[in-house]
Amino acid sequence: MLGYTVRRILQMIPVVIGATFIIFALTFLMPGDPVAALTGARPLPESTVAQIRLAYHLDDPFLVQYGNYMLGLIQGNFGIDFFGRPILGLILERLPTTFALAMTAWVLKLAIGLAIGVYGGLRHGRAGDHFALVFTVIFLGIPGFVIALGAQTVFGVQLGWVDPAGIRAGWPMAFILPALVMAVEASAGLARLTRTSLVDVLRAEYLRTARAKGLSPNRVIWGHALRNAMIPVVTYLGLSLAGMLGGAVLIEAIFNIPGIGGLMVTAINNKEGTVVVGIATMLVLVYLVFNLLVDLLYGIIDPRVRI
Amino acid sequence: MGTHQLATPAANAATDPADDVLLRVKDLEVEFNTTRGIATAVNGMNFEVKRGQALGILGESGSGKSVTARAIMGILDMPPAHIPRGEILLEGEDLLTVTPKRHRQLVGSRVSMVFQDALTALNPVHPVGRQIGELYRVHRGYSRRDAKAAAIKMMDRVKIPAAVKRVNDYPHQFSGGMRQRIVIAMALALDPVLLIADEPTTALDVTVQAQILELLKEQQEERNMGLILITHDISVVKEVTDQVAVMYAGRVVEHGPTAEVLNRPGHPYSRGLAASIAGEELKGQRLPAIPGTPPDLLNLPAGCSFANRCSFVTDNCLESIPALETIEASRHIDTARHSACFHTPKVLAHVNV
Amino acid sequence: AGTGNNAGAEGEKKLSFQLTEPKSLVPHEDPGSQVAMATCANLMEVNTETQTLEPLAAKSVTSTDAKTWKIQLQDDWTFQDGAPVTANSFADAWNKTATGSNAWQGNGYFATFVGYKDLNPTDGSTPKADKLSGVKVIDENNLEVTLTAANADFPKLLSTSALCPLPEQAFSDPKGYEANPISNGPYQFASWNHNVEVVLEKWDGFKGAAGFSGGADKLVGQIYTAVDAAYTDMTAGNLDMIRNVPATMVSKAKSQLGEESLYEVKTGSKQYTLQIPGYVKGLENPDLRKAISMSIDREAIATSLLQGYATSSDSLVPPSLDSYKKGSCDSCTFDAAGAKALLEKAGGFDGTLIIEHNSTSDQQLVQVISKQIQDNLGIKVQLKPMMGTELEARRNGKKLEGAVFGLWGWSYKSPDQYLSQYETGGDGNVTTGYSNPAVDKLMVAARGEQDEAKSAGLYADAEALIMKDMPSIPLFIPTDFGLRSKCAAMNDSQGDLQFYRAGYGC
Amino acid sequence: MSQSTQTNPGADTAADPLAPTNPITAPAGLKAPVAPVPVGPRRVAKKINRGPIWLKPRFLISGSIVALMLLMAAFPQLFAGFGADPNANCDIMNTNQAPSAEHIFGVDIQGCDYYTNVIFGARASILVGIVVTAISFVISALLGSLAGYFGGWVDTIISRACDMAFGLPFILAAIVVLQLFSERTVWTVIFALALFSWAGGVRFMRSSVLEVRNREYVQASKLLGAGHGRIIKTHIIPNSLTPLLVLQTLGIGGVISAEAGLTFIGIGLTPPSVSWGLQLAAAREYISAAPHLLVFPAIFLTITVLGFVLFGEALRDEFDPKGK
Amino acid sequence: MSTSETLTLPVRADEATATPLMELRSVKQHYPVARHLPVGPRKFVKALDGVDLSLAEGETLGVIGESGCGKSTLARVMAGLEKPTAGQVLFRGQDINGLKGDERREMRRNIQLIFQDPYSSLNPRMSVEELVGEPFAIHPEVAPKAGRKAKIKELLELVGLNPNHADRYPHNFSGGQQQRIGIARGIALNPQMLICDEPVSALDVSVRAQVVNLLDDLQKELGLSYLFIAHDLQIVRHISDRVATMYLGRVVELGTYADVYDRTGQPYTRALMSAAPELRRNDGTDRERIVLQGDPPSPIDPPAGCRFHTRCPMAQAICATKEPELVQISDTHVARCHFATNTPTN
Ligand SMILES: Nc1ncnc2c1ncn2[C@@H]1O[C@H](COP(=O)(O)OP(=O)(O)OP(=O)(O)O)[C@@H](O)[C@H]1O
Ligand SMILES: Nc1ncnc2c1ncn2[C@@H]1O[C@H](COP(=O)(O)OP(=O)(O)OP(=O)(O)O)[C@@H](O)[C@H]1O
Ligand SMILES: [Mg+2]
Ligand SMILES: [Mg+2]
Ligand code: NI
Repeated sequence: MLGYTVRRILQMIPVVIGATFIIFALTFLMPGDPVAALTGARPLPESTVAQIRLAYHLDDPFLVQYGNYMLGLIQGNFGIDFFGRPILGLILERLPTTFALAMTAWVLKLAIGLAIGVYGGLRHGRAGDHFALVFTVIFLGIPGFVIALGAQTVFGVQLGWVDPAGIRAGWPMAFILPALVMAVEASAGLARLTRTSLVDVLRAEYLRTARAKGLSPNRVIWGHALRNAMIPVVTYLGLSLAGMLGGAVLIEAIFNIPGIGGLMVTAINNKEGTVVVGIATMLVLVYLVFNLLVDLLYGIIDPRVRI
Repeated sequence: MGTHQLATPAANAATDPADDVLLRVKDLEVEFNTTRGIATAVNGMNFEVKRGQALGILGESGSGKSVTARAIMGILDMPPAHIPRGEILLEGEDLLTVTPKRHRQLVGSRVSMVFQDALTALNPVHPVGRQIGELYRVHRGYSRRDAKAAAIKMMDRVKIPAAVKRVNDYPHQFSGGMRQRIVIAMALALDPVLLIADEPTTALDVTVQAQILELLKEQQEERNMGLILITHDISVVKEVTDQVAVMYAGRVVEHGPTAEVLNRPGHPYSRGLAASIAGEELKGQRLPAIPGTPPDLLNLPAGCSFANRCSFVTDNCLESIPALETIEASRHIDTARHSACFHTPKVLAHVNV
Repeated sequence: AGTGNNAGAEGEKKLSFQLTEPKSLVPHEDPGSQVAMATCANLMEVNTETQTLEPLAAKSVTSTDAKTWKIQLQDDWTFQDGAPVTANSFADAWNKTATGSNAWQGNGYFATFVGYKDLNPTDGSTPKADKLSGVKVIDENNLEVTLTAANADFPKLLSTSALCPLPEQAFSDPKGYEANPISNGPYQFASWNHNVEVVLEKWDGFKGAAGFSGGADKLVGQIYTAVDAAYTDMTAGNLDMIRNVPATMVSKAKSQLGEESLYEVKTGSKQYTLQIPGYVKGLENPDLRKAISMSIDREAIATSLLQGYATSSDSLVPPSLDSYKKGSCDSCTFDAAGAKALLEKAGGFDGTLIIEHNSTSDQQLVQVISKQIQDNLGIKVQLKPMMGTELEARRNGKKLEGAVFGLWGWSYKSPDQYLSQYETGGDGNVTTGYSNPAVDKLMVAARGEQDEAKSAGLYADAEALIMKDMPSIPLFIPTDFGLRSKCAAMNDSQGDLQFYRAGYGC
Repeated sequence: MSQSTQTNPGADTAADPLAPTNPITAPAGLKAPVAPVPVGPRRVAKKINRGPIWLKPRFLISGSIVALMLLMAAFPQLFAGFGADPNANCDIMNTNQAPSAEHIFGVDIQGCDYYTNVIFGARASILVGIVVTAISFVISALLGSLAGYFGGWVDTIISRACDMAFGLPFILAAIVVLQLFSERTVWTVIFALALFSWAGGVRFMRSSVLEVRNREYVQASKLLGAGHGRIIKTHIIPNSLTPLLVLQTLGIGGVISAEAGLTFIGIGLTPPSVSWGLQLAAAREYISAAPHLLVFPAIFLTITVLGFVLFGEALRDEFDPKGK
Repeated sequence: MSTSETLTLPVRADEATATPLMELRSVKQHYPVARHLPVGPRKFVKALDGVDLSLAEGETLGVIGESGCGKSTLARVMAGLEKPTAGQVLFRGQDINGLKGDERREMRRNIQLIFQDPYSSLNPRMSVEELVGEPFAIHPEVAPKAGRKAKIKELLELVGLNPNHADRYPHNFSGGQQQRIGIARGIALNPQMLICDEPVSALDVSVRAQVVNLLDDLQKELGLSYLFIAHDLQIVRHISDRVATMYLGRVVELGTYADVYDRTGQPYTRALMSAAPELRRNDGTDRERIVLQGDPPSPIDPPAGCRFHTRCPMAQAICATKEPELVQISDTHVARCHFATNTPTN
């Protein structure tokens, strides 16, 4: 187990290097001038531009810039942005928010997706199954922002159950609505996967055994079917949590949640390469760590792959 | 010709003291809804098992052996399966009509089942001890600890070495033979009166097969259980059972004491089956084989379903279905023989050609 | 609506306003920040009642030649921690801001100071000096600033946040100061919950006149990344003030929040233009540009798409400026036939007119403009939306391929803020690259003229000259709106809506 | 009992191989009358909607939705009227007019007929949806097969590449990539979306290939001397593709929505392109003033997504070799 | 090293002098056990641990042994699907793993494998025609495109399938028919060697005989050699000229079928025989019933000494320490047991 973890962590190194390299290269290639974005239509004095370019090594060749960045990264230094703020600080400032949002969304998604999936699986081939499919797909088909704006208006403004925007209310009240929207949107895949997996498991011989033992249908499903049905779902769940961390730009904007997504979009708009790469690095790391956790969790759920 | 009813073993058994009969299956039919139509997997099945008796059910793949067993256990997937008619009487109670609750009480404790493939029959994510113990918890309301202790005892009983140590292991950590023993332990846990073993050794190799059969036989005799042993394997039937029912295309075509039926088969299919054993004397010759393939269950022929593979076939066979009739009545019911063929005498006469 | 959020301590006069996460609370580092405006008292300030520029932290600002300016400070003003505000508080702050290597955003405001060049070498070498030679501290209360050229607008410059004073601590402990800035304005910094809110409290020690400070005891800058979220929050009663409300939101607010929630900024300070870089091939002919201008039905767009929240523009400056002359742009009225004729006269146009614009704002407006040009002039128009950085880079690098759609606003109310775009090397001139010695001369003269009426006349002359070449097509003067709750009595100062000046109306 | 085994199955000429193989079997029509047997009551099975009865309509419905949408994408004129042009005949004075007899979907912000626009919007949206899905499908199928089949360093490289693509936040990558293009058309959007949408598919494919790779028929083919190319082409891919296919049809909707999302953050398609994504993004500001701007493209989008998902499911059943 | 390398292996008497068709020389196949740290000793599953065998032309060698003893591995190694860790697999005296290019293709044609599970060895998405035609598609020289259809038809007839069913898919056929398709594929390229890995285990008793008869016929007709692996000892006896017993990756007994079945020289083989009920009955004398206790040891750490000693009913002290060598019992019969020659035949 420890050995496995060590090996996995070693495998992360090339991925982190590769991913940062790609993003670094992409931001480098991106048209536009980071310094230009600092003031908008009124350009900065030439001298200031020169100073900034110098201070941030913007005129160095790409590989040198990348090398410097990686050197810093190894020492845990993500660099500073154009306003002199440490990038790591900027990210860490927002990471808990994003994390809270992603986690909440993920848990809700789990609840919704599993519920619908299990329902569909148990009603396999019958009307309920098709109803579950249509239900999830409709949410898949309506663009996220429509759902978000609708939910915001109804629950935030008209009913006033929660603040429609911002996180002043703190967790959980400020996060429930956006998380729910994210969850509803993302639950389709999970529901389908759960359903398919459950249908497979329901056909398994060991469920026959369970029924032949005279167990009640509830016990058969909750005690024997679900855990097995979860095995293929777990990988997906881990990946989706990682995905949610980076993928909530729209929801963050609509609900005014100061998360990584917003920071990232601003950084991209301003072509702040170091910030962008910093975020990407962070997200890649988070993704990899989750991936590892999922695989370890796998071992807990499925004793056959115990490591 | 509508003579399915003629002198079924069940009918004869009615004269015997009823308490001796553990299970009586009467005119059982099982159909499957498939996309291509309705498949009749079991088509008028009749047999009975008495206390302490071992009944072998022989028959080729797809003849409905497992479906029958599952119907008894009430674990058919319905849909697609449904049981249009028939009765399954366990100690007088019709398992098809009792309430679901009563059914759950009976199944697992009065009648239990050993499955063919132990690896797939055991839930991979629960320790075996828990899977055995669950029976005690559900049926007898044992505490977690007591259930575990009982599970260990059961594992000991089926000769799993170091049961105490292995009770928390998972199925995949056991070898095939041990897994099968665990499944048997599960089946025997609540001292059932009837045990159904559906091909318990097919997935095992010969040396382990011998161990398992030995175990089954031993437990059956020890507890005076009824045993239904389902298999393809004639030698296994010979080894373990007293009575044998030979199935073909969803019905019993021959029924009687094992030795009798296998040495002197009265139905062409049993005859083919018995002959296909590759005895040493056949070395260098062609093996006697039953030609052809079994009929399509979606579209059973009007007449005898074996007719298209039968060397005794006559026009009669193609038109009507021969009933299972008593061919050698006997004072003692256990030695009575039944066969469903128009040509039973001819077949019997042909024996040992 | 508008009161839900005021449930602070009982009777506390609290107002909340829409804010974007500040880069820094130090005014010089982020001069546009509403927090900076609230915390710092500038030397000069616009009185919202009279709409005139008056001395605030200064007792007087005077000059004879508009080149050398004498600044006398108010007596006994202190910072919020009690330390006195001295001439050095200003001079040191200005020196630091003007030093290029600090990369502070306010740097550009000092470009006209003598000595600025020394602090900002363009070749990346270390600055030769660490002080602006044009700034002289005479004594505790007196300063003298020398500019490189006469500029009568200098007092207006003194009203911007980049020229705020800094206390001693800002130099001795910059980090500590960043975290807990102290200034001399009507509100003092209380707390900053990053990305959530900045809380300001009224500073009792503020000695400025009532016209310079607001009515709330507590100001909460709630941080939003998009105005839509702020709007939603306001509809839910969680926010008191929003500014820069887009036209689409105005009509929505009118129906959802009621007419009284809208605050119309009195002075139009912004303008939409379509600027045409001189270096773009094929668009050099002024007649062609005029034809393009005439092909746009500004009235129709203003009433339909912009829902009446904009007026068509017929000058290079907004009407609120003294130099404005109605109809200085004679080709700014819609005339499809005239446009065609003019196009003919200009020899036609067979290329594609590219319109570059920022992809994140005013998409629909650009679209309809391009459509009108295309339909009414019969030429092919292609939109080129892009991100801000790219647009700026293309602008600064003179890499534009066509006209640029943009919105321009002033930092302080002066025709110079608009017309310098067409002065060689002037502020914003990089876009069109327009250069006309006659214009340059008029601009210098106008800037140096301290008599406002004379100055306005000179600016108007310059505009008339520029208009002939039409480097820029005036489009609309948007009506600027703020949104307010019942409690917020909004104010603006010469077109700038400053939240901290709002009165408390509950 | 020693009939030649070679002749028996050979005589099988019945239509169904599982049917009785002896030609002398009585034809079904000549079934001997079977007298009803007075045994226990016949329990009647509840007729359940399975099999062809249900499968057919699902296939038909989803198939016709998909076909309709494809037709709309290919020939919008068929629906919008010949000579229709989404950008012509606009009157800015009509901006945001609600649906009326003249404009059944109303008028859009630019004053153009919205019905025409929505119809013409299908092309870009569906093109993006299908092409991106197709590209990611092909990439997934290829890379997944290679990784799963060859294992070793091929697998390592591909899997790590997947991790990278996965780890990079999609939005970030899409923004950065789209920034590289000065002009954004359907194809650049497709490129950006496709560039990072394959990783999940590859993983998925890889795991099904891992399963298939060890099947005996693969070994059997190897034994015959088949090369890797042939094995991958004829054995691995066909047998591991169905799950991926279903996943990808589920993804079509996601891709179409993603196009809308990109537009929404200002990096998607740009006018004069028309797409549902553009329409939805533009409609956002007018949600309360002109809800029809949102409703119509959203309905079309949802129906399309539903159609594709159902179609995918139906296809899977169709491709199942056992035919159920 | 065991002496088995130098021992003359018993072959069929009449073939003793000719080069064997196939020969295995101390073949080992060790599979590494997955480990998580890149340090420390590697462990191996010793699926084959020094196997010597030879097979004459036209001969059938039966292989028996319990599950996991390496029979399938042997089949794969012989078929050239896997390269052994050590040792050589010779086909007509040439190491099949050293072959290149055309020779390799030729070898591929000549050695074919029939799998246990007929259904899973047929690609479910290919029609019978495609399946049976695949060998020709890979080796077009055997049947050029023009005559291929006829050739496929011929093959189907040969294995007793209706050529009219060529356009059907495997799932449309019964198990026996599926196995026939597999056999048709196997013999399509006119191989000399057919390795059958439990070809009838998945089949019904009634069909089993059909397939065995078919294999018999084909051998007579085409002069094939078989390596026949099965659990069904009767079938093995029926079809084999010689029989090899394997235990934990090694051949523990090898001889003619009569040698092995009637003059068993090795306790494991004896247990195997006794466990098969059908053999007891047809044998003239009563076999002593030996039910082995315990489970087979792990092939990762096989027991020291005689590998069978942990379960052997006649184990002595020596068995735990000394590994027995193959003992020659007769010309045609060897067994790996310390007591091979002094145990009573059964
Ligand atoms: N779920 C099902 N749907 C459709 N048909 C089924 C289903 N389960 C079983 N059958 C059919 O019922 C028939 C009898 O099957 P059953 O499993 O009882 O055979 P069996 O005698 O046990 O065969 P085997 O020896 O292979 O286990 C078969 O033809 C099978 O195809
Ligand atoms: N590719 C492999 N990697 C690792 N171990 C393997 C591999 N193939 C086989 N083994 C191991 O080698 C041993 C021999 O396996 P093999 O399949 O040859 O047995 P077998 O005699 O054919 O058994 P059965 O009768 O069950 O088919 C087993 O322990 C098996 O787990
Ligand atoms: Mg069965
Ligand atoms: Mg094997
Ligand atoms: Ni009848």
